[in-house]
Amino acid sequence: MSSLLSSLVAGLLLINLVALGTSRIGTVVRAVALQGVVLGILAVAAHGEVSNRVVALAVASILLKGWLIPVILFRALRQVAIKREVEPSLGLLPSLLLGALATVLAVAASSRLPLAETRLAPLLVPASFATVAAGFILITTRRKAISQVLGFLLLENGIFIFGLLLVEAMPFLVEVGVLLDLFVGIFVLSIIIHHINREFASQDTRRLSLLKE
Amino acid sequence: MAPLPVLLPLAMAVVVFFTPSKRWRPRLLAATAVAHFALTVSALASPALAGSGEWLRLDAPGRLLLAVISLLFLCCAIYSVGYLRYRVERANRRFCACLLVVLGTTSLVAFSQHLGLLWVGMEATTLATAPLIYFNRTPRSIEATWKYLVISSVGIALALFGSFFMAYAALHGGGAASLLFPDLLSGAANLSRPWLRAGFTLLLVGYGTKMGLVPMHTWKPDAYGEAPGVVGAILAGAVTSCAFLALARLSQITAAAGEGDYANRLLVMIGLASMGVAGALLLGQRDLKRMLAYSSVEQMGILALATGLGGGATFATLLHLVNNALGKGALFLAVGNVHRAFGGKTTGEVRGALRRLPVSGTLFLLSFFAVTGSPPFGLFVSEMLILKSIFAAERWLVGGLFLVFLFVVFAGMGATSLAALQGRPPASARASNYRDGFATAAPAILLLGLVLLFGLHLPDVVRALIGDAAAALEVGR
Amino acid sequence: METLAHVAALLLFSPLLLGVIQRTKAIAAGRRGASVWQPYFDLGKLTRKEVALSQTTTWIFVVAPAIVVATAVLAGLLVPLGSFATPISFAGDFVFFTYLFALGRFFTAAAALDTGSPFEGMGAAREVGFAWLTEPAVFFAFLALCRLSGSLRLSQMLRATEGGLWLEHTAPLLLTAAGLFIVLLTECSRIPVDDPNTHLELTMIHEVMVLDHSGPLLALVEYGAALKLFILEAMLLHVMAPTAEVGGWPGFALFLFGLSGIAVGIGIVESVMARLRLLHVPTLLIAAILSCGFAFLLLNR
Amino acid sequence: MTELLGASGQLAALYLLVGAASLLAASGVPGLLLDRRSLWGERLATLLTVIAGVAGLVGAFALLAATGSATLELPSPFPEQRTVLGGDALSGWFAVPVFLVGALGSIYSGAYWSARRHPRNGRRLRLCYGLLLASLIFILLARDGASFLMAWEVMALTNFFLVTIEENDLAVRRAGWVYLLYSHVTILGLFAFFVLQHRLSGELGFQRIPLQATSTAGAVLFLLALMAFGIKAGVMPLHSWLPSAHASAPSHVSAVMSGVVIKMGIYGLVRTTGLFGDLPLAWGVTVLALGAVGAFFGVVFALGQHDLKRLLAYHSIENIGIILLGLGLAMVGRSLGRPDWVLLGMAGCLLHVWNHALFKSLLFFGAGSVVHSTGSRDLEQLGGLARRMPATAMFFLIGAIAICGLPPFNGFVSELLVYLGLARAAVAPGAAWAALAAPVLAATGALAVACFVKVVGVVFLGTPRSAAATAAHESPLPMLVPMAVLATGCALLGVAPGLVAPALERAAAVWAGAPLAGQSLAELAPLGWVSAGALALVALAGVLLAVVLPVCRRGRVRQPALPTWDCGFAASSPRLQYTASSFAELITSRFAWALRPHERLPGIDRVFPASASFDSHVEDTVLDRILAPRVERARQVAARIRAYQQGDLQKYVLYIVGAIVALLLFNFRLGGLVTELYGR
Repeated sequence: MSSLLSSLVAGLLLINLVALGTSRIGTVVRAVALQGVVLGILAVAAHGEVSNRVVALAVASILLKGWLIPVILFRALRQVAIKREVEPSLGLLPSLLLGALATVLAVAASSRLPLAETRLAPLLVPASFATVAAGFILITTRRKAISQVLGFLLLENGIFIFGLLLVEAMPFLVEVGVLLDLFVGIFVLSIIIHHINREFASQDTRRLSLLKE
Repeated sequence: MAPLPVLLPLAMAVVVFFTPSKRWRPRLLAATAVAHFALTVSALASPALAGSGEWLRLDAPGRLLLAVISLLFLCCAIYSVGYLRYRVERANRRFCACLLVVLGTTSLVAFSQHLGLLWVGMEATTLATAPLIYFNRTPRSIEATWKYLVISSVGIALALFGSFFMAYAALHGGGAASLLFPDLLSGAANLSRPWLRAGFTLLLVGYGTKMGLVPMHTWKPDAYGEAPGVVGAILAGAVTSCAFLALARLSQITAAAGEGDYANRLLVMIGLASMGVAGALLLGQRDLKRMLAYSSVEQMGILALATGLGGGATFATLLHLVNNALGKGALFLAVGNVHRAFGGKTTGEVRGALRRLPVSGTLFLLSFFAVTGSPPFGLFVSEMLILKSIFAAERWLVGGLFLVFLFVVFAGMGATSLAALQGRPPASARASNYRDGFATAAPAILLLGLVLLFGLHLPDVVRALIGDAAAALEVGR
Repeated sequence: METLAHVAALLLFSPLLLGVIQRTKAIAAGRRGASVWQPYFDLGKLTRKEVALSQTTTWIFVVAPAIVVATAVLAGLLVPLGSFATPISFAGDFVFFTYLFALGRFFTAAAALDTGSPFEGMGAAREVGFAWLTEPAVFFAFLALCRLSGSLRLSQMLRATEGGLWLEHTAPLLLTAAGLFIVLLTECSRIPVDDPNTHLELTMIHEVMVLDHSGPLLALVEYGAALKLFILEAMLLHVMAPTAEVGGWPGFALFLFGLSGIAVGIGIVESVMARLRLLHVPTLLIAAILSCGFAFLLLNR
Repeated sequence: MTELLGASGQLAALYLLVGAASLLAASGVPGLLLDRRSLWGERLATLLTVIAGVAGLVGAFALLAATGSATLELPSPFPEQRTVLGGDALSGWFAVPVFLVGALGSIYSGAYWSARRHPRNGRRLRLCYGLLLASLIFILLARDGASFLMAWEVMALTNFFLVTIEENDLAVRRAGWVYLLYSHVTILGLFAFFVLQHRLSGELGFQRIPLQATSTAGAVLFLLALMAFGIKAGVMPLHSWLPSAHASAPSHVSAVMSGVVIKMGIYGLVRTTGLFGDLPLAWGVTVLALGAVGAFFGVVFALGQHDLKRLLAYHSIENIGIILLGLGLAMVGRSLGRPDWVLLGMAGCLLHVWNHALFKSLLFFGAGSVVHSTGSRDLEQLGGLARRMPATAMFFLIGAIAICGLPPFNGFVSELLVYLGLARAAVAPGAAWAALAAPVLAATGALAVACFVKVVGVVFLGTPRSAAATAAHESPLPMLVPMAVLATGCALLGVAPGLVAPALERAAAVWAGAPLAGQSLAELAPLGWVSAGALALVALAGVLLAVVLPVCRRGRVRQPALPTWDCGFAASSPRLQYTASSFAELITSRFAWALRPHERLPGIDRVFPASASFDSHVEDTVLDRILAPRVERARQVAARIRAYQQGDLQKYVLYIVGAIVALLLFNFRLGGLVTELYGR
């Protein structure tokens, strides 16, 4: 059981690195989608007794992150007609290394934090930290608006991982609300991306600096 | 089941969204605002209506927040009736609907007793305000919306992370991992300290982003600068207040858990930083609306600072919250009118506003003095009380910096405002059809009048409202 | 009776001092010179002459000389002569004394500007431009005398030297006297500050201010100047010598004689010294301030 | 001191003052409802102001006739605070000029700023004018910090609107802005002052501060008060806002500002220094030194001006210096336990407050009358006005003599009191250093004479220097009557100062906190002799004139009158007259190091130089040479911070990450985590 968990977590971390390491935006979208699916599985696997609530949540998140959001993003991608992230402000390899470093630091940090129980937490806490870090790296190094959305998704996933630790703390309503907000957020963002593309004839966020002191 | 003040606006939002008539949407908006205000008043009057759910209940601070939100919205709704009359060229379907959604979600924040639920409300507010900022459909407004969305989404995500930390802290403490404020407060003693600290830090950053505390304030000038004045009023008056209340509750919990010093140190640092940076960015500011944004950053800094004083200044803080919401509202509406009348918002384009718009110009001038804390306006009273408790805590350096920053802010805002208000309108300023009307002037007058009233004499109702809220936030400190 | 003598001396004796100075200068220059009574003849002649008023002048031009004389006479009643009681004396009368002369100066200068002549304006500028240095000197002197006499009344301040005090405080008194002497030379526009009988308007101070006055008005101006000289000399004499030691009428006579002596001294100074460059006058006056100031400080050891 | 008025009468007086103040506040309101051009608005405003003025004067004098103080309480916006209004001799003393000058100014404005000629801003002016006067009264009556600050700010803001009434002029806007900045420093200083004072005394207001002033907190309090009130009063070197503000405002407003508004700073200083149980010697010395510096350099700067109203403004700074000399002397006297110095100093200070209100308003009214008829404030453009506007010239001359402190007018009396105090210090053992202020004051007086000879001479005497001055005409009666009243006041106080002695003693007693045992002004100061001297002077001059004038009338005057003797210099012209600058040059050249005049000298480059022009004007050194560069540097620092708001979203997100990291590291550095870890 724990082997399954650990392999799933390892998968998550691997996906982070893939997302950081590739320049093809399509690949990143797929990676993030895959991560969503894995998260769903993890949600079920993490909990010994399988309640309908957990299942419902898992299914919801798999549907949302593994299917709906990728669909939206691919649509956006088609509209803006771009394939790859050219000239990120930080090169692919450096950002990859940075991601690896972040993972190491995450493990170190979580090892120093007092953990409630020893089954899940030692795995999930570093994983969530690492994913959040990856999300930040993606947002701050990629120039294309859509890549930044993807970074935000990674960030959300990281937080979701941590959320797995306290399913019983989170009322169902809130979980659903979180997912709903996430969905609407991505939806609105994709709309804005569309408008950006129309107004600025580009996806490059460097163009978006009319407003400054 | 969720209480009426939350449900009504959301339902009406749907109605408005599917209302075909362009002329009727604003009226429906206003009507809803009036109804909401009535509901709020009755909820304040009778605790029975205040909701009794475990997650959705109107405690004293919530009551105060709801009152502020409702009042501000009432004025903004009436204002937008007049405002949209001048913007017939724009589709107002999304605008009206989203305004109502924001009303609903902010009310949800006021009601929610659960950290997660509160987060949902805040996030929903964020998303609902995006289309409002995007109202003008210009490249600049798109950019503003984009930055607003990304930055506040990141921030709000961090807030969620922080909330999880809080829950984990409770879990680790051995208690049931509940995120209900009462439970957190009662069980504060055995929260796990490191998780609590980390959680508070993340929540400070997260909700600080919504408040616009330095260095998470970067979205503010862009959003306020490009959004219509009425949206700015709501962002600066209502949304920031929601975020602040969340922070206030959390610092209360942290203090109850015995980490008060830590939290206060962070709050004071960030508060002073916000005041200072805002002041620096206000010096030589040429854009009226960005000026308002930075002034709002400064006010949030004052609130954070006052919260960081560790309970001594809670009454003053909440009074300042109210005054700031109302005063900022008045200022935003007045500046919005000036913007309309000159078709520009930089001191290059706007000059002699006093002459072209006697009413709005005067309102602008007076609310500038009000917001910078000049007597006899309400913000003066609250700032004086805050300074009092700073000195009472013998934080001489903090007090000194507080005063210096207040002066810098005054200098910055004054130079810009007077440049826009005095002198002759420039020949280049194109004539506009805008004239001061009842719908566009009265709300600002009402808000400013209230700020003045609170400065001269604080009515017992308001005093009781604020006093109860303060007492509730003092528990366990 | 004493008051009468005081007033009489003040009003009648003062022109004589001018005569004495002139005579001394003449003798020092190897001439016989005019009689010491000449100033009286001049005044008489002027009163009989007609008045020429410029088109530009206003009533101020006419009023000024009267006020000059009035202030001078009033000031004269504050300064004791010999050991006689002063007609008017009250605490702080030294302030009144100084400000009376200031009032006179105000009107003289105003009258000069009234004519609208560049030269008279120049003279007025110089007059007020030096006065702001003489007044501090005078006040330092007064402070020293207050300190010495422990009184705020001019009559007692100036007699502070009686009862051997003079020998005790020689140094400060001499310093004060030196300062006052410079003040006197400036105020009465004598060499080395000003040359009363030059003929080049550009170099004058007092004379150029009254160029446009004529007849009785000029007489009043000259008479006022004479009174001023008399009063300042009286002050100086009190500081220089223990005048109160010899009482009664002999003392009074002796005092008047002393005044004439000072006049002679002035005459000698005028004949041996050359006029200073205008720009150096302030330096001289600052020296006067310093010496009076030192006197005051010495008394505070 | 004799009790002339019972407590009940005092309370009645207090109510009277409050009523009058409310009337003043309302005076501008009816005009708002009327047409902007209608004369009724301004007539009504003037009527109300005059009624309020008379009523207020009655009330104020009633307060002056009583010892002790009356108070009344109202609710306050502050939790567990009350709004307290109170009236005592000190308030009464400062209230008298407010009502007098206020009412006269309102009459004056009827002709000077008539609704006909200024329809656009006339109503705003009258409204703010009334509010300003009302706020002044409430400042004097306020006994708790909150209402004091409120009234103070209302004063500051209305005053700002009055200064910027002609906002089209860039210079006026700049003046208003500088004024606003300074007054905000003041309000923040007072803000801190009252809060700190609340911290020390537990009372937010003018209660005696229990702790001994020698503590640090006490010193901080004093410095705050000195800064805040010093700015308002125009104490050098905090005066920079004053000259341009007074020059920019309409003349009757300048009269009120200079005559009474800046006195609120003095009032504040007197009140606050009166709060302390004991006064360290150093404080008195500080005030004394500030006074000496302000008086001397105030008049030096005045000599450098050739804008009539700026010049008068700098003389306000000088007179504030003289007032401070009195206050400082009183403070020193209290530290050294010398009630006679206290009484003389305080009496000099307070009496000069009245005197300055009288002659400075008179002078500003006169200046306004000159501006009204010639349209110029530039001395070099004027001249020969005495023939064209004789009444104005007469009154201005009286004001000039009075402000120079010359007998027989009021300025002399207050200066005499200060001199007497200083001389007593000189006589006293061990405090002679205080007397060093006397020579400074003497030099100041002489310089003032120089300055006003220049003004009177260049403006009213000689021949006109411009067409405008040639075409000048006498001002209408509503402008002359106020001047006449004030001139009479100057003469009255100069001839009969004894009238106000009891009131002075009461006010001084309020400051000292207890009646000054065994001290009476009549014994300390020869007020009777002053009257006698003044009368004697007038009589003597009268007699002489009686002799001279007939001479100058009857046939003895050479006819026809000829031009001035030009010393043989042909083709003399008005341009040849000594100008204001050249008149003052002999003195100002000695102070070039302080004045820093901006000069444009023509270079003489060839044998027959072409016509050239020389001009020099004196800025405010503190503002332009000291403050402006600092402000510029602050701007640059701010600009550096701006650079971080450069519009790059990714950087913005990085800031957030940075914030988290920084705060978490802060968290670690606190070590709380570590102890948590290893503590368990």
